[in-house]
Amino acid sequence: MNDHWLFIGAGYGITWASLCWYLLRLRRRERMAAAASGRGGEGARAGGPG
Amino acid sequence: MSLAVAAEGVTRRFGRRWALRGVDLTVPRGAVVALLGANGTGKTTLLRLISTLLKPTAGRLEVLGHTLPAGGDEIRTGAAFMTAGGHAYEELTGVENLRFAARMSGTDATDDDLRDALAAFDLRGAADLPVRGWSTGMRKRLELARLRLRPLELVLLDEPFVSLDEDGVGLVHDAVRGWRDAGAAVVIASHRVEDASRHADDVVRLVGGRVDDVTA
Amino acid sequence: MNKLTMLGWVSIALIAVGSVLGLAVLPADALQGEVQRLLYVHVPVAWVMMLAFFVVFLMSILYLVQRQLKWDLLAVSAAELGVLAAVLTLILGTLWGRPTWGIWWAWDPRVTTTALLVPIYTGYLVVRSMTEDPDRRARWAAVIGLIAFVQVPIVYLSVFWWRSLHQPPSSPQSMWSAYGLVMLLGFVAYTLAFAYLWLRRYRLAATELELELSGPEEG
Amino acid sequence: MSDLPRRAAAILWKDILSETRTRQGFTAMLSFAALVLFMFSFAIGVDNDLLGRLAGGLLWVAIVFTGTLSLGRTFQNEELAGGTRLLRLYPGDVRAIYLGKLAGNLVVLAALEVVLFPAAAILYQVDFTAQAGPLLLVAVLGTFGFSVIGTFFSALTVHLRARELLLPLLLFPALVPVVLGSVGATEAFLAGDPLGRAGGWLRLLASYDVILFVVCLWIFPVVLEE
Repeated sequence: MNDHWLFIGAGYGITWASLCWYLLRLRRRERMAAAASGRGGEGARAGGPG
Repeated sequence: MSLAVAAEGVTRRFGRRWALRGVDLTVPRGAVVALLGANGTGKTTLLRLISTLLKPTAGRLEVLGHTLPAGGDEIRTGAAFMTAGGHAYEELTGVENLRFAARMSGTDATDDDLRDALAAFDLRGAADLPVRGWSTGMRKRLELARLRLRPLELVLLDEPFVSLDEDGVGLVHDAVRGWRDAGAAVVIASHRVEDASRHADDVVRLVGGRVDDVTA
Repeated sequence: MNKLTMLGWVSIALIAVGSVLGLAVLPADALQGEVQRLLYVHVPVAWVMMLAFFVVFLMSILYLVQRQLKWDLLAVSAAELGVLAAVLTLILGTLWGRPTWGIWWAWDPRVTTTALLVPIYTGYLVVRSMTEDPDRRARWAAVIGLIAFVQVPIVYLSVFWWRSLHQPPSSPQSMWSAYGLVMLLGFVAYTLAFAYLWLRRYRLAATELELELSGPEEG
Repeated sequence: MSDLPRRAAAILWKDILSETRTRQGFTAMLSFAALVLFMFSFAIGVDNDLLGRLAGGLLWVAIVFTGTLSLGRTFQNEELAGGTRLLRLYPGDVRAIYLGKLAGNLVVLAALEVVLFPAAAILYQVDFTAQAGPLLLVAVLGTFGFSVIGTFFSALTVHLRARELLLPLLLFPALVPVVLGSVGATEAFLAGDPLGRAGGWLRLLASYDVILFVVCLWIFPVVLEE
């Protein structure tokens, strides 16, 4: 049973990790785009989760 | 006089590059128009738009009485576009290249017609040799020979004088006169002012994708 | 907080609640034991994958009909999330399959088809990244998005036959109905998360396209 | 519409003429296919029973690998001749270009298979003659499906920088039903079809061929637009 929890933990962990990874990546690209367009702040609006 | 080409505010962009910005152009039937300008000023793009290869991003373009995008097939039947790079298959002979063009455009050209077209541009001796071994000037003549295969209402020539010898340039002038006398409109895009303007009724100069100056 | 941000927080909260319910609150499945808990993620993520690729298909059609770049941007945003969801589905599937079937990879038709979706839509994204002209890029991408959606059901069907001919597929057990509610919560949560990420990715794509088009002109 | 076959035939005639003039391309392709067949034997070992049972699959993988190299060149000669776009200067439906190129690929692949089938028969010691008719049908359906998809993706990738890599990436997943159907039917027929499975595979192949052909033909003009 114990190694089942290993699989379960890995599954939930990877799901959460990839969601966070995607959000962070989005946010980095948004900041880059905002900086490039010189309309600072709009895209980098920190309200979003992640 | 009816118009072969009527362009109003024709614009074309490729991504961030604006090749043409609001070009107005009228080419009456039976007229020769020289399209001058340095490299990269939009001459070729304009010809590609008129020949229906490209669609304009904005603006109105009427060719041979059809307002694009309608009438594409009618335009392609009546108009011909000689590209600067040419359109020849290396492994095929001169006659075979012309035969392919004739079949694709749906004209009933006999073998004799094809050979006559080649002979008109001094290619009789090379007619049965693969294009692979031909010189640049000979290839240019092959392009011109292809235009003789069918009756045309509009001829678009992109840099027709490049890599031709004096005789070859003379052949282009003869051909242009022939088309004009037959009532066809001819647009010559070239950076060679002298040659392009020789028979021109109109000279249009393109600078940075815009029409710079029109002189009658 | 604007609506999109709210959507983001709501979906995150629902995913968190679903995770807690699935991991800690519900008892282990009578037949499968604890491994069952992976399905509360696996199945909704697989659903999001299918939803995403269906959105790519719809947006591709809309682009081909209307030729407006916004449809293309919506399509690529969904394709990116679809690939992410497909990879996640595969990982979760193998993690579930190892304890359940005893092997990592059973050539199950659904698994195999999902695995094939990854290169298909990776191809879609790579073709895009290699094409500079936005109109060309959108046109070719839309064509691939459309063809892919036509081929996928037949790919699934053929893999299904291929498997059923060689050996009967290990049939996945039906789910105990009391778990349905948590599963439903998962569906809602991950669908909302998809909607949030999709729209936010679309907004980014729109900004980036604007930058691309307004940048310094060459020639 | 009546000029569609005529112009497709013009393209086919032109391409075959060019191909017969050079022939290096085809010769290289045949050598490559033979090498692939050899590689399978090297990888699997000289187990005649095993090779015989795998023959159907190995043969089709060899066809797909070799065919992909040849499909990649479908529009290359047009690019060398000034650009595929120039074919659009001729009046009429541009689908003629697709049909002509498709026919050309069918001819090339058929020529390849004429050599590959006997080669596989000798190397893997299988007897194709007992079921020659049904196997011919499998070959026709499989080759047609392969060419339909391959010609289409070849047109789509011809302008891309990494087309040698992208063509297989897009092509192979789309070929899954073709490969499974062809291999399944070939193996079933080679075994004398004791379980009556070949019919199902043939129906799958035929329906996929038809669906993909219709879709590709219908959408092809969009690929060539500019």
